[in-house]
Amino acid sequence: MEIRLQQAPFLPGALLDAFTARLGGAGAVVSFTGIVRDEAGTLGAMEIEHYPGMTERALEQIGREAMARWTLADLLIVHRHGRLAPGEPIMMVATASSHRAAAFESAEFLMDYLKSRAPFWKKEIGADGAAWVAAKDADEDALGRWSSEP
Amino acid sequence: MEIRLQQAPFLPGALLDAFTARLGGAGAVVSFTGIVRDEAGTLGAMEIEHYPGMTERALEQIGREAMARWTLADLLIVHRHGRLAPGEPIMMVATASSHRAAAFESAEFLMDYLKSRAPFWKKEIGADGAAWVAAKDADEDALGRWSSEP
Amino acid sequence: MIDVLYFAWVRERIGLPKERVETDAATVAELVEELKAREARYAAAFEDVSALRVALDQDLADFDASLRGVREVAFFPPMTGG
Amino acid sequence: MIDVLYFAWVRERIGLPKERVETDAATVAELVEELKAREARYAAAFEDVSALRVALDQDLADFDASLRGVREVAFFPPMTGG
Repeated sequence: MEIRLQQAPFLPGALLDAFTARLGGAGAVVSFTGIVRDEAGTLGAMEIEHYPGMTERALEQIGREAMARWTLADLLIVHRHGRLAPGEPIMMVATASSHRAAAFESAEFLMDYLKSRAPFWKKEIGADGAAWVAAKDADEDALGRWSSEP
Repeated sequence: MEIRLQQAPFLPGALLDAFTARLGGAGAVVSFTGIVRDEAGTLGAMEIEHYPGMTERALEQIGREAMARWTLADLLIVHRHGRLAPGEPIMMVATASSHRAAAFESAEFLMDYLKSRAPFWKKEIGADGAAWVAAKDADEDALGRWSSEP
Repeated sequence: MIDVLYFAWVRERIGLPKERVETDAATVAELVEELKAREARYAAAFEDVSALRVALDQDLADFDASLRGVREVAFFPPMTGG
Repeated sequence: MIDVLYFAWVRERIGLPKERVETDAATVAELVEELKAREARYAAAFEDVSALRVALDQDLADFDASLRGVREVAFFPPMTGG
């Protein structure tokens, strides 16, 4: 299990190849990458605030919970903070298992928990000012599906 | 939509970075990579036979079906044939969407259809001889969840 | 005349990947009966058609499908891609 | 004495990221009432606690949780990671 909290940009594919190269016999690798969107073309930057100390604890807890729920060969969580430009990767997760269902489910689990339980807050900085991104009810609701054992 | 059928090895992460770089505003990218397993340490090689002509048609159909069912910015399917060594990637899919649920679901859909509807047959070549990999009922069953509209 | 293709263990059991077949079979099932009557290796390959899949002109089909207008029939085990 | 941390728009509304607070509050809710009574900017930040989350010593907690033994309280809006 590898967890990275960083300001620096990263290349998801380069991390995916490194993650895959060190796996033993796992046959299924799933990755998710979140990218700073700018559909309207008006976003100047995204600023990601976090809670130093609690963030690392939360990422570790979420990772350990996924390792406990599914039979995984390995998992990776990378999350940035600070100022990001449109089109840059914000975060990624990767999971590896012998079974594709376990790899997919655990990656979705990591994403649902990162969205609503890891102490990050996004602020969009545009030409007309800045605004905090509101949490979505759908993201909170998504956690419900993990309340029973898989 | 990009579809590749090839004998040559490939690096999933390199393809993922190229796929991500050419996306416009999509915020969510999911990838799945299938790797030649060798849990027992006895596998010499995996030989993948396919049905030239039908394979390309099937991959195109499966890709177009995913693009029709979900709002995707792009998708990628890569599948190898011929002789593969343990640890080598067999295939990958990548999907990109504004919404992570669409990216995850469409990647799972592509995998379920590739497993049971694309004309590939795997043969494991070991020290003691060769054996065709049997299709799993679970893979056939997995298709059932896509029988209604998402 | 119809092209008949075999893949994976069906190809190995019959001993060839492809052949041209002169047939008046109206359906896949009738073609299978004709092939089984030929030689033991065909009878062995088609012994349990529930373990086989068939494609007509490169689209998956059923064993009771009509062969009218079909140019290429392929027999193979369930696919194991991905 | 307890460390109180604010994040995102809670930090902006109150105007500081962290402060040490002398309090006898037994619960988070009592601490919130004390803070609201201080100044308008606190009253504004804590106007609707249903829009806020609280962590005690870096673990998520409820507003009726006890502050006994707690050294660090953090208030923030719902998280938007990932």
